Amino acid sequence: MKVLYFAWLRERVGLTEEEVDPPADVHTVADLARWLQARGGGHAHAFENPAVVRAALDRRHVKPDAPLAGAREVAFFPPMTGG
Amino acid sequence: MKVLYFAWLRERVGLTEEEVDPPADVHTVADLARWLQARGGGHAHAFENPAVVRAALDRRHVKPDAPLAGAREVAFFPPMTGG
Amino acid sequence: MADGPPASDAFSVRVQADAFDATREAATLAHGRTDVGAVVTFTGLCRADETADGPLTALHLEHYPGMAEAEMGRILDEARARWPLQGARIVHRHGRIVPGEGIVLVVTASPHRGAAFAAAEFLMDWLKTSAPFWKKEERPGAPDDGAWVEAKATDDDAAERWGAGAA
Amino acid sequence: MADGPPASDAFSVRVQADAFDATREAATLAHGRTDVGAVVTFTGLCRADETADGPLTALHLEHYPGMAEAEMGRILDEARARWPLQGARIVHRHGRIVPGEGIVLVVTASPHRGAAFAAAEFLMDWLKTSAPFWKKEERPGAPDDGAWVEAKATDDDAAERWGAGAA
Repeated sequence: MKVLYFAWLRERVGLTEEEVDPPADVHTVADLARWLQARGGGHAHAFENPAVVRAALDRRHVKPDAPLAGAREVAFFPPMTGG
Repeated sequence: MKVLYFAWLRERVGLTEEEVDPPADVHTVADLARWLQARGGGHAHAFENPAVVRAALDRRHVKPDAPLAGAREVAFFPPMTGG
Repeated sequence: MADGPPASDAFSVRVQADAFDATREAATLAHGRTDVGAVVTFTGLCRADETADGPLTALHLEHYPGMAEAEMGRILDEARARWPLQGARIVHRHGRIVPGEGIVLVVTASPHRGAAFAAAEFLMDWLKTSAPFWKKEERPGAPDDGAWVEAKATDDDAAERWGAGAA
Repeated sequence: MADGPPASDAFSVRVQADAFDATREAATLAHGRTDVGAVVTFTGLCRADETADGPLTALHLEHYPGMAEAEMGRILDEARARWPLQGARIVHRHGRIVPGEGIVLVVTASPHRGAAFAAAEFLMDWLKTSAPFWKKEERPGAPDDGAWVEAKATDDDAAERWGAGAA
């Protein structure tokens, strides 16, 4: 599964993207965020406040309880500030 | 006092403007419209339905009960359709 | 404000027979400025609608010279009193206008998008109901070759929602 | 519709690093058509605001390639489902943008002014809250030379007023 990071999540993690292979008990987007946070370091810093992290599965906005179910690309980013 | 007509009021009256000298009992815009209507002919046709006639005194919109009180220019026209 | 045009040029109204260049009018309003956050332009165009009397070939716009400019200026002043505008322009044509051509142009500039949108809508709604312009259709298939356009109740409603006392 | 552009060209979204020409984008949407009654354009510009940390020298816009275009397309589809649009265009820039330059452009064309205004506001409100773009300030006097712009609650409110389920 490919994970992408944008804006200050990207800066804190120190990566624009990475391939991950989470264990079987990581079912939802929130599970994945917690699993990434548990890695410590930049990941812990990036996910320290889950309330301000948004996510997309295969380029569509999803809620934290969305099941990962076969998604190929997961993205994490702060609230958008375009326009 | 100068009276101006626009749109179909102009066409019905057959004039773009005219000088009038109404009698002393013509106090308001509505009085003036009635007095003009009483002339008959094109004027009677133009003012046959006072509800659809709008007026301006010295280039400001006014209600029918507005006093003529020293106005130099009175204009009559249908509801506006600009924009 | 630094290198923007003087305030007196930032706000203007104009009545003209010639076609306008919507794009250039909008560009000049924010040109060289770095304090404008939002520019909204509205262009109202003549449509080639078709009725049982056949196609519309043109609109003829009659106006009340002097009052038209004065009323447009009053509407502009009212908008400036309601929203933080950095510039605003109204251009309204008179005379013969064929389908596809612009009839009216409104441009607003503000630090904030909400104000720019609201002011542009306000200006258009009030222009429709209080600016002394009248449209006559040129429709060769119709009796008398075309009729005066009637005012719409919906336009009055649109203007009323901004509250009494405007313009 | 007669001589207008094909429907597929009338609606489009674009993400680009280059500056856009708001005026030309708007002109092309109604060019040669005689069925359009109203064109609204909105341009969002980079402002040279000044804080205690000194002046803003630029904004850096990061975006999610692929998703940005897809999301803008979904927003456009939602607007088309809600209003009778004849054309609509969204152009959003990424990269470094200096004060006075445009960041985003929205153009809508409709037979009716109310629809053109409403759709343009809707597009902007939803772009602000759902299009995957992030702004970072370039402010040489600030810690780390500038911070990420934080999302505003007012933007969420503006998007929410259009009702749930959009985009």
